[in-house]
Amino acid sequence: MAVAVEQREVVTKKPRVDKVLHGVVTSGALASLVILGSIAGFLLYRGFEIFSDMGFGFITGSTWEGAGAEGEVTKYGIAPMLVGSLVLSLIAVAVALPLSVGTALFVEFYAPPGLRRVLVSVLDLAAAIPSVIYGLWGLFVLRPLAIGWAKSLNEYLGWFPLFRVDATFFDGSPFIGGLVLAVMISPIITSVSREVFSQTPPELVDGARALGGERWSAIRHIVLPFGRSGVIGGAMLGLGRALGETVAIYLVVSIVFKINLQMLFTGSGNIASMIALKFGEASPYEVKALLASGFVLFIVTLIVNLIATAIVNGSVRKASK
Amino acid sequence: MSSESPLEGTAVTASGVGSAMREVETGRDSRNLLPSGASGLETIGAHAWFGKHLAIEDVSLRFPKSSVTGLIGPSGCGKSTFLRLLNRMHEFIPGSAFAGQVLLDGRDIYAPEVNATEIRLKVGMVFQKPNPFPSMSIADNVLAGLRLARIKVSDKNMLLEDCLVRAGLWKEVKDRLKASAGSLSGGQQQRLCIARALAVKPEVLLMDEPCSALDPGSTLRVEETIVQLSESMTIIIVTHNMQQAARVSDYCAFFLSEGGPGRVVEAGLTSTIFTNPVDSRTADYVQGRFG
Amino acid sequence: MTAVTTQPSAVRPLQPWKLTTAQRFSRFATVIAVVAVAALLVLVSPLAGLAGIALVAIPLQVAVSVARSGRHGSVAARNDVATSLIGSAFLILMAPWLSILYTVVRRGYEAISWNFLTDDMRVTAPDAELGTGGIAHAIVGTGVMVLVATAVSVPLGILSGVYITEIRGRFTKLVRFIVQAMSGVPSIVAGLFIYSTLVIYNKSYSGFAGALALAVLMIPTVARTAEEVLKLVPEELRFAGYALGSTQASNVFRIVLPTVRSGLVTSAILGVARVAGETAPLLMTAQIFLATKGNPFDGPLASLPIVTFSFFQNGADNAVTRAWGTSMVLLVLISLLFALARAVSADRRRSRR
Amino acid sequence: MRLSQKSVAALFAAVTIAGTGGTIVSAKDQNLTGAGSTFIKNLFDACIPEYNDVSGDTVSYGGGGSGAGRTAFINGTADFAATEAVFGSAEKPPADFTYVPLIAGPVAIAYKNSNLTGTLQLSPVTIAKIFAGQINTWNHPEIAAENPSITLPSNNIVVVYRADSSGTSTVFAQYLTATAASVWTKAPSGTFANAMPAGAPPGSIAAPGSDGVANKVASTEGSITYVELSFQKENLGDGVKAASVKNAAGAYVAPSPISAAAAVAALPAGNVDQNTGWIRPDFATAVPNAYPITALAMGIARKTYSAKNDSVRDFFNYILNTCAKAQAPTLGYAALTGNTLKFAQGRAAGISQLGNPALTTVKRNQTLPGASLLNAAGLSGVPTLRVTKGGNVCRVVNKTNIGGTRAGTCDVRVTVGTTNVTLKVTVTK
Repeated sequence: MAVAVEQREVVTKKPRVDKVLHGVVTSGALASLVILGSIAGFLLYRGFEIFSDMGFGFITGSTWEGAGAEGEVTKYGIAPMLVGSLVLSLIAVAVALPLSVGTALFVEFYAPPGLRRVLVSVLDLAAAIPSVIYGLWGLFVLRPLAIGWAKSLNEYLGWFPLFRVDATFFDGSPFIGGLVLAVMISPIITSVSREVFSQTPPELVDGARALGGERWSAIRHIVLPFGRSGVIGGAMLGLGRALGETVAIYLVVSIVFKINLQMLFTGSGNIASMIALKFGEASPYEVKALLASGFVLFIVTLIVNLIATAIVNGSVRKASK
Repeated sequence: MSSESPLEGTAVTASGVGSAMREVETGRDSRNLLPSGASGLETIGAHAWFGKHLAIEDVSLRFPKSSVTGLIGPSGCGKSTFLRLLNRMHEFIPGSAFAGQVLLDGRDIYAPEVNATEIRLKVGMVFQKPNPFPSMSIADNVLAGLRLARIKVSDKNMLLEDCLVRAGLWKEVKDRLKASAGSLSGGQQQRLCIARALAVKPEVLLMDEPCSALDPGSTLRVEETIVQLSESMTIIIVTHNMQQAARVSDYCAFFLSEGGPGRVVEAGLTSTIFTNPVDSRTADYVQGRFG
Repeated sequence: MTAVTTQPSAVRPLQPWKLTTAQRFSRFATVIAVVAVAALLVLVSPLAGLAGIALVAIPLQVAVSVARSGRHGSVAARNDVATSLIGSAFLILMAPWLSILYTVVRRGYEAISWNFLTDDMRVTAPDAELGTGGIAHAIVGTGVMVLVATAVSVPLGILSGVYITEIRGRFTKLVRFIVQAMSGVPSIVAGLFIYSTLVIYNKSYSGFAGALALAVLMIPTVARTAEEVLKLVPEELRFAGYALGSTQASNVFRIVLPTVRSGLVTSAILGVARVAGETAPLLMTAQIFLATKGNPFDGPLASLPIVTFSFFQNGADNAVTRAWGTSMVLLVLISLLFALARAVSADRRRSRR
Repeated sequence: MRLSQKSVAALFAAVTIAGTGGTIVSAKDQNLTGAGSTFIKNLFDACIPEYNDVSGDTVSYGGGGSGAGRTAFINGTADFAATEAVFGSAEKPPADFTYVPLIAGPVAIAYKNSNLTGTLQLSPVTIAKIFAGQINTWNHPEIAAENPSITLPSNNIVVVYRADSSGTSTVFAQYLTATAASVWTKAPSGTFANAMPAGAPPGSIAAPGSDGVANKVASTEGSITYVELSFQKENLGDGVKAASVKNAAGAYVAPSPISAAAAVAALPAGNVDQNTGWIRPDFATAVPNAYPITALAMGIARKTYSAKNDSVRDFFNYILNTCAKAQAPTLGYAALTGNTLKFAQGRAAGISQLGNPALTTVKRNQTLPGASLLNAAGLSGVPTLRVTKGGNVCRVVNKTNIGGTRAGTCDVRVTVGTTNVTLKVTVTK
């Protein structure tokens, strides 16, 4: 065997252009890093300022009072909006997920190729419809219908805990807000699901069908298991978007600072719409509290997004293997 | 052409610590046959690592000018790694390391003051899969090296034609030089890549299994091209195809890893390696008994 | 040797696996019949509207599927039930999207006129006669802000992508993590950030502030897509460049980036389409300005979403029609951007071949 | 047309009162940003295009609510603001700000109940109980007692209120505090949910903006809200009616421009703050035909001289003297008249006066009257003058005037009582 051959230090001499390139690209990347990082840092800083003032009550409290003036009682607590954000988004995902998966399957496996191409474009476009249009449509078109549905649900299925209400007021409920969000996020979930479904190795599908399976058997036993994590990831992305939605909720939901877990009953709201509602007249101290709320929202969405990305990446990696 | 070589039978040796060292017919260290400072490519005790893994060990070979050397051996024996040592592409792999010397015209290409970019201009490379630049036309692909390395040329059109002619592609593409490189067949693309490598006028051309992705017809065209090119430059070709090695190369080096790092078992005239190898493993390999 | 030659014209291409016209018709007729029955049932029941019809029609269709396919065995029945459900999911989801398009056009078309696109609201009241005034200020404002946002975010986003895929420096993981994390920043938070820093500091709303808020939202999108696209560049192309004696700089600018140019353009267009409709952040940063102006540094600047919002708040009939009209223009604009993106990426696919 | 004669007369009045800043002098191409009250927004929406047209300025009004307007004015992001609620103790407006009363208007108690014919009559206590959630059906005995001639349906009352902070909410809460203190036990607040005694009643709906609450009422059977009259009028077609409200004189009065004007015309002197220009609405008005929930929207502007502030003054004058008179009746507002208008014009004249070069420039060897300086300092009374810097440029003459001795600038301190303002006086050749 070779006795102690010494490794040479290979000096890769960089030409000057490459040094310039490294400088430019690194500073560009760091600039975006600084811009994006400073938002996180700024929110974090403000967040801690308010957390230290309000304590844990900022998360658990249900009042938003005062402007932070000398000698004034100032209480900021975002529990109703935090709960509202989660309730609204969960309703949205629960409604959108099955419909989106069905639509994705339809587009990928049932629609004729010409229609499929059109539908894929429609999906992309639907994902980019501005939220103000979703909000106005929700307010003027969906809301009146949804109030009727909520009434029927309560009337016929009111014994079921989910559809119980204390008083028969149905307008501006989490249910209605959740439906608008569902319409909003379904293009994303559909797109991601379809993307993952389309990566199913065709030989697997062919294999299943060669064994005598109908189209559905192939979907049920091959496509869905294969795309499951992609679908979950898509749903999480949708959840992330639903959590941060502002204008649609602002317009459709009756924003009330009170925890409401009855999904058919009036009153809810999410952090984003609360910020929109309050920032205009917020005193400098209140703005800090809003930034702290933004920080909480940011952390929640961040967690959801990171999980989603991990899941989607996992499934794509699996697909590419 | 091998029979006409002035350095016949003596040009390539393999010497290795612990490997079956074989002095060629003359019985002398062949490296000394080349006058000092003479042109040509030579490695002395080359080692290559990927992280902690030693991939090739103690390879000393000499590649004389205007010859074709085939690097043969089973998969994973370090041929390609060795090839990439010769134009400093090895160092692109994170965690890679190197020991020994690679001399180009007597100059150590790994010396600290040497610019790797410059070395790669002198030692061109053609890859396993044809990889023309998809964003460029056929003509732009051929001249890409000039633009990338910022070399000024007085008559681009002549160079373009010259390169394409030498790569054996001119007749097929002369009417559509502005077409996208993606429109060519696989074999044409590979010859385009050869033309592209020629445009920067390298002294040495490294070819890493240039025909493995091609059909037999295209392979033949590329082989013809290689033989023509060898008149003017040093060519080192990695191949898995024994017939190809026999057809195009003047010299051969047989690499083998046997579970450890890759080493050169035997090197010499192609005719010798194929008809009368010293090492039994070489004989087994060239006759298709393993590998 | 004898060869049997057949007349080419004697053989007709067949597709025996396809449904016959009769079968297709019968399926179609079944669906129509089911919907009709459902509609009748809805008329005599407390259920109402399209939702009611869907509520009845879907189980009915499922039942019909089971009955019809039952004789071919349970696998066939399950297959047909699944087909019905998947088709229903598709129809249910298409309904709101079509409804949105219909609503926007139905309520907004009256506002659309040449004047609407070329005039602004400087001297026109929101509830004035349709045909007077227009939203040129909003179109120009959105254009300016989107341009500035693109000018800021696209280079930065691409540089981040290049850093991650080409330079692979020691911040790679950090850059990737931050970019990924920030792609989830709710737009309102981005708006609040710019408001509480730039706007308060400058004591003025401005188009530039709005553009920065949009850029904050665009950078992660562009950086992520740039990274994705750059990852698709085969490693061999880079090696080919190096083997030709290229420096890394030439390699990046002459080989890698041109190879994915259309991919980058597409990502930028899609990023623009995403932010062009953002409302909340612009409300906090750019506000509204009634005259057409192109200077993003000179005070507030109108944008299509904010103008839509503002028309709605007036409440008068003509103002609301104008709001839907503005939505329509916004929607058309975004559709055009998508068509453009599609054309660019189709171009890419063609050139790859 | 009587109306146009009136506005011409008002124009002249404005010119005489406001002096140089009376009406639009010339095209100045200023870009003004306003924010605040949604109460006044419909008037502004109608007046701003007209003003832009005649002045050459471009005014943009973002709305956002009174609180948002005050904050924007403090932050400097708005050149002017409009509000129905006075600056709070925690708010720190710039020292040289002034309120300018711009318009009055009734806050209607708007409701929708298809089964309720005739016009509902409500007393302050009943209104308070409805909005506090203590009365929650339409046929509640207390409502029935006030409406003997109407058959009341039995459905639930849905309270609709502003989700965002609003001057209208403040005014309405102030009204309830002032007139039904036994029921309305919580302090007024721009955020109505914080002002409700027991929080928001179950089933009540919050909606953003005046249009938001009006739309909610228009689409919700059995709902009730408080909103500017103009928004109620816009939704009349959807069955949104306005209740008559009992005033301190014991009369049930429907909201209208006329009944609101009656309430403003008889404002007690004590409701007017001569110092800041703020006018408190009189919820206890004893004028028989006055609508008691009449809000006053105030403009907020700065007194420091600048071209922008000149434009703000011109814009406010245009509202006061021209546009309000023409637009108010159709939009459901009451234009200011009489002493209130005069007071408002006086306040408007005070905008953009501090340090106005037209008032603080004097030729060498001539005298600058003390009255000009008083004007430029935005003060009234008998001034004491003192040159604090540049004693060789100008000097005090006769204790009341300034005389210029050579070209240059000097600082003159103008003192009235305990307040003083230092002005830069320019002496020209």
